[in-house]
Amino acid sequence: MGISGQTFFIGIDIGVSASKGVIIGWGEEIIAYHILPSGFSYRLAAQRLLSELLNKAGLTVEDLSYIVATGQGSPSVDFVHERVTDIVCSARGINKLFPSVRTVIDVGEQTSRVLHVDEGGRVTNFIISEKCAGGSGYILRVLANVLRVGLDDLGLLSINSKNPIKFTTRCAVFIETEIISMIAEGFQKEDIVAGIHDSLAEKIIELINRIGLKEPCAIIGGCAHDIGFIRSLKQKLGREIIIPPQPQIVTAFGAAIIGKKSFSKS
Amino acid sequence: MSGERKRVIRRLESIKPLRAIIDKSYNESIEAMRRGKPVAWCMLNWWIGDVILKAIDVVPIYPENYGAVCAAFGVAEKYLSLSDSDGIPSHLCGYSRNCFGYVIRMMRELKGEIPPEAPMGGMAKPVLLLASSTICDPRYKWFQLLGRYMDTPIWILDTPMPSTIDHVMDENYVNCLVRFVVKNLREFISFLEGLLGKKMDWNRLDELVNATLELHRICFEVNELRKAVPCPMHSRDYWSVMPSVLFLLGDPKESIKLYQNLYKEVKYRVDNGICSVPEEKYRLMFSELPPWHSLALFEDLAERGWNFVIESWGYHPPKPAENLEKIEDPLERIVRYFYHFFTHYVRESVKMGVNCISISAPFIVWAKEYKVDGAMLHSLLTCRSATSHLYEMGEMLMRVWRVPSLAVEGDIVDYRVFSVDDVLRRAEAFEETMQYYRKERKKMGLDW
Amino acid sequence: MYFAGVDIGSTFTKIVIIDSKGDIISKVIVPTRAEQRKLANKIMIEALNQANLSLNEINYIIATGYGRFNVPFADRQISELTCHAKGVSALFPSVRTAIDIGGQDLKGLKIKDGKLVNFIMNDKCAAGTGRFLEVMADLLNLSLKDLGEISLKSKRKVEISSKCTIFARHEVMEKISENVPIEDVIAGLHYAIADRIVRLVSQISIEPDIVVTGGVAKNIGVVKAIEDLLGYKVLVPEDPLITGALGAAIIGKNIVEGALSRGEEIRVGCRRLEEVELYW
Amino acid sequence: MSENMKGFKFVDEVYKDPIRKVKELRGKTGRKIIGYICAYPPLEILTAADTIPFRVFGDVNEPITEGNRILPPVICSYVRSIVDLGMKGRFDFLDGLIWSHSCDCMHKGGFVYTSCVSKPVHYILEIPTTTSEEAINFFKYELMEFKGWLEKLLGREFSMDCLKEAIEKHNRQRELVKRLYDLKREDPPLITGTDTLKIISVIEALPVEEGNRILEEVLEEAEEYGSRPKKRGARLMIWGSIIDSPALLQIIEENGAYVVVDDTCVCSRQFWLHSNNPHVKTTGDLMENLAKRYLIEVKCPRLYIGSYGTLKKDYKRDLEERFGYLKDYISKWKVDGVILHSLRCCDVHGYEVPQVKDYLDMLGIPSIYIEPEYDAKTLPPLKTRIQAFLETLSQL
Repeated sequence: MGISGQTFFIGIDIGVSASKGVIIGWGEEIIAYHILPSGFSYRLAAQRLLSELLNKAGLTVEDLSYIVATGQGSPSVDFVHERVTDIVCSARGINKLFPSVRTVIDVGEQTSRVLHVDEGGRVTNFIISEKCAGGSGYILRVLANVLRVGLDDLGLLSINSKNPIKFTTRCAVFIETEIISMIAEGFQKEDIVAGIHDSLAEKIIELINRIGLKEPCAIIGGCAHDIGFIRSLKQKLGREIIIPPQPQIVTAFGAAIIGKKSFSKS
Repeated sequence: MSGERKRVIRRLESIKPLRAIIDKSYNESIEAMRRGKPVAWCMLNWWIGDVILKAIDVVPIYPENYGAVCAAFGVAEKYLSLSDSDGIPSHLCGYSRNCFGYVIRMMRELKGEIPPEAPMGGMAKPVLLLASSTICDPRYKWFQLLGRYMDTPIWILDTPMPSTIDHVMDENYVNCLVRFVVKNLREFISFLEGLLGKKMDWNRLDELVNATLELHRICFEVNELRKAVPCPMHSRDYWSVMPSVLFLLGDPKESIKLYQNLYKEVKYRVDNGICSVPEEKYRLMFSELPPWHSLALFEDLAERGWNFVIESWGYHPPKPAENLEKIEDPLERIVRYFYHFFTHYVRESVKMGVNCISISAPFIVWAKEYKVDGAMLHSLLTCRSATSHLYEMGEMLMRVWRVPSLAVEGDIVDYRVFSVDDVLRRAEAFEETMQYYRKERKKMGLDW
Repeated sequence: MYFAGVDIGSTFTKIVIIDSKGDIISKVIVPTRAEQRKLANKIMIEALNQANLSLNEINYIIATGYGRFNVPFADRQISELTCHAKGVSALFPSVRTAIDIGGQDLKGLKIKDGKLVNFIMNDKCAAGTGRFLEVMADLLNLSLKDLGEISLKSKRKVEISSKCTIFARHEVMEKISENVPIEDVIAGLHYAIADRIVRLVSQISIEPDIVVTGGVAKNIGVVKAIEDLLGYKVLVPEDPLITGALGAAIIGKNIVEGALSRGEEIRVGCRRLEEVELYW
Repeated sequence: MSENMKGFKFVDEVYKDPIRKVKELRGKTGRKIIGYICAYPPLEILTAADTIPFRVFGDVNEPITEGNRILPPVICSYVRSIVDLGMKGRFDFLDGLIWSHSCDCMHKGGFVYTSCVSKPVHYILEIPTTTSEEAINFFKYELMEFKGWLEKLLGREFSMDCLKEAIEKHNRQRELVKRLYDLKREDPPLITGTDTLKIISVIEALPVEEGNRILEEVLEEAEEYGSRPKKRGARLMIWGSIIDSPALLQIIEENGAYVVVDDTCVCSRQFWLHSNNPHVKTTGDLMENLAKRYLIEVKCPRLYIGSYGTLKKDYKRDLEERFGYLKDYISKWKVDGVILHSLRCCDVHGYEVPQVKDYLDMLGIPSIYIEPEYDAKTLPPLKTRIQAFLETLSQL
């Protein structure tokens, strides 16, 4: 049973690989957040996510005033008051955390996004990568798989690379073969990882270039944890990149904030 | 095409009769074809070829167009794989691959019979292939490759373009082009006369050319009215009456009357501030080929206050050209008009100090004239000519006018690429973008 | 005389040893891993033990598959396309078209009198390869074998529109969320991949008899879907994985016999196996 | 660079950095450098105007980044590469650049250049699609326009005598290149396809006189040229989209085969290899002679060759008209097999492929179709395909 008399708002961001949720209070302070793999069903993921969140916050559904869902899987979620575009949610979320940020980079599993945000947290321009997984974050998952290392270990590997291999971002699945044969040819794991990081960074920068970079700029989503990728991105960008403490939940957080606004309007 | 429930867009009454004659004349051409009247397969040729064929009484049909039809009726899949199986590279124009599949089916499997599954009456074996070098290469390479499957005689309308701003502005250069193409058309006519064993009716040709120009003039006036805020006519209405302007479907004289009515209705709306959507929050333009399969999308967007005020440059008549009527020779008249069509927006852009030589020019000009808040750019996997300029255009619109654009992915034959949900999912974010750039334009001292 | 074929594919590494009658006297199949040279040595040892032969008793060794250049003891490298064609036609002399669906590549082979005459391969995009099903299998926590069987239960398959492995994942998750029966989803996946396969292979104009090889050939669901789309029955070897290695061995045999008949001596490479620590 | 270098040594040296060499020449002679991108602009005009014609190449090793910002993937990767390099300033050293409407992608590329690359100043050469008398007249007019643009750029005009002289030099060059190709008729060929491309790309970066000198030296040295192949191997012809880097040829020749002749833009098409008389007449209306020859002799499928406007059409005759010269190539160079190469999104070659294949099938010549991107990194996957093709030619 939660602290009665209070109102809580929840934002859930159901992605292809991971589902993230945030509960905030009236002051838009984060009460609890949770991240879990989406598995094979968006609906189930959303349900599990909800109960986990309530547990963590010690609340019940009754305590929730408003639920907003966003992300690829949001159409499959049934228990929400409102569905909002992830682009808008990301903008609101980052703006609450870092009001000065003007560009947000989000490297997703399927598609990547770059958006401009104004001081009010409104989207002022955005671009989404084309429908080919060539330049998507999935490539890192593939990489980790082939090398038999954890996603989180990739960063450490790549920053130790002396001379990164040049890859061309083709189908992420193909890159796998390329990687395997490179290992066979005796290339260093470090250089391979660094090479993939570079090629992914290049792809993202292409995207940024198409709408331009407004500083300061922040990166959200899972890949923000990958220090190797970040390093390469910074180098190629020649700019600092802000990384929120919990980059994965920024969009969900934004959804929750939107929920609160919609609630107070009604 | 796709089942529409919503009816948010206020469609114009006067397009119904126009639509009717378009369908009527389409069916007539099918009938004529069935009765064995000579049929020519044509590339869209921006009227220079069509008027000639109509004047000498040959039915023009457009495999490009038919590609869209096959896709809409779900038979394209079959034709595409026939084309692939015959060793034709899959990165080529989707419409052409559909056509190759169709022809393989007709000529190899059915010995010249129209395939039973062919939608809307199919395309009968032609007596002539009329290729064109305008706009893109497939439009002549495609027909050349058809020689693999049928021995149909072919003609190519060779139309070089002024490729630099200087040449667009240089009368002598354009004159030289006109001389070249007029000569080409004369040879075409004598070739036709030999092929059909009949003479060209020059008076009829003359009338047709004038009727076309008049029809286009009115159509242009209608489009001028659409500059009004709020906009009285939605892109959907233009798309449904476009065939009478682009393919000259239906007797132009008849179309003229109906276009006059269309003008009246649109004018009435302007005078009474009637808008084509319930509330015009955003004015948009659309480039280039419409998603025929998902037009319902525009109803959803209309609900959000998106009004599409101008679209598809290739379907539009240009601003009327001065003193064409003085020109004796109907061929020269139509050819001059043809080059006017391809150059006048470039000249307009130069007047605006933008200097745009590519086919982005019309949209650069329109963005200002129609006070648009945003552009929807429809990039197509297998259509180079409608896609190649889109990035440049988006960049220019932003740089010159601070007008943002929304890119949507689709294809001309594989409709599964286009996702209405994706577009709607982005709509919200794009609205915020459009609002933001309104302010930006004000800062730049622009008036919309 | 003995002849060996080593086929290092993107997912499996196979070796086959045949005798002068052309009969298979030993074969080994192991998952491909990064250390291909070691792997090659290891399976060679295993195969030799099976047939209890020593490496020097092998008259000719041909390496094939995309890892063919990592087989230190091979006498010659030959492309997997030629080898598959040979292997398949050894098993089915009547074959005209062979479809090999590997982990990441997809091949269509046109065969005439046991000789490769034309072929097509996928590139740029891995749609229509075994990887597609692998990704789906571990998304659904199922084994590749299960996929086949489960799909047979399907009454009405769903339409999976994205050919791209990565985007299809999203579609599957949506369908599952809509409570679509899993067998229908899987059946849908099988048709999606079969569609890609048939599309590609039809570019070399398919003629019967048609043989399907490669790991995916073990998936009855896909095989049925292919038959459906082709309108032909297809043949599947009992061990669809080894046709490449078998073909390689046979080519080796032909080379040696040809040379002998012409009285030429046969140049063979070094017959030394490298040290391999067997850490698995 | 040491001045006394000649022949193959010189080629190897210049090949490493043609831009450095040509800048050096500009420094010495003050001649301006005018870049060109396809085989249609008559180099005679550039030479007559006392400029250095410099063939602009893409870069298969430079990842396309800027270019992808402004050109979508439906534009062929070669043009995207050129635009990319331009945006990155690779061509700033040029005093002028000639784009041409040789194909759709090239045309669009030129337009994008106009709108987003300021340097160097450039011209877009318009080219008709047919070869009718009227088309030739128009092309002549276009060439006059081009001449005018060039003279304005240079601030000086040139006389018809200069043009005559230039034509003679280029006639000579076309002849020498023919003889270079003759070296490849031997079995094994005296020079590989890779070397041929190197030599030609070097002479395309130099003034015609220089180029001719080098060609003569190379022809002399060819006999005792060290690296000349000893082993026999399958003799291949490569047909299709532009190849301006040896990357692809190396992959083929590493497999023990030789590219003995080609029908591609940088090499044979630029020099009208198919023509028995590659000489432009030096009498009469020189501009008209150039217009006629360049429009007809450049064997690029972007030109509508063959029968239009004939009442009776016949596919076999059509193929014969369009591809007859390939038959000569095959017999003269004893070609075993043909590689049909069309860059992805190259329309003019893409549509041609099935027809060329039909023609080769008629002749009973095996062929394979490849469709790579303009990017060295995407080539290795072709190795297997090429090897398999060579195996189908062999007795395996």
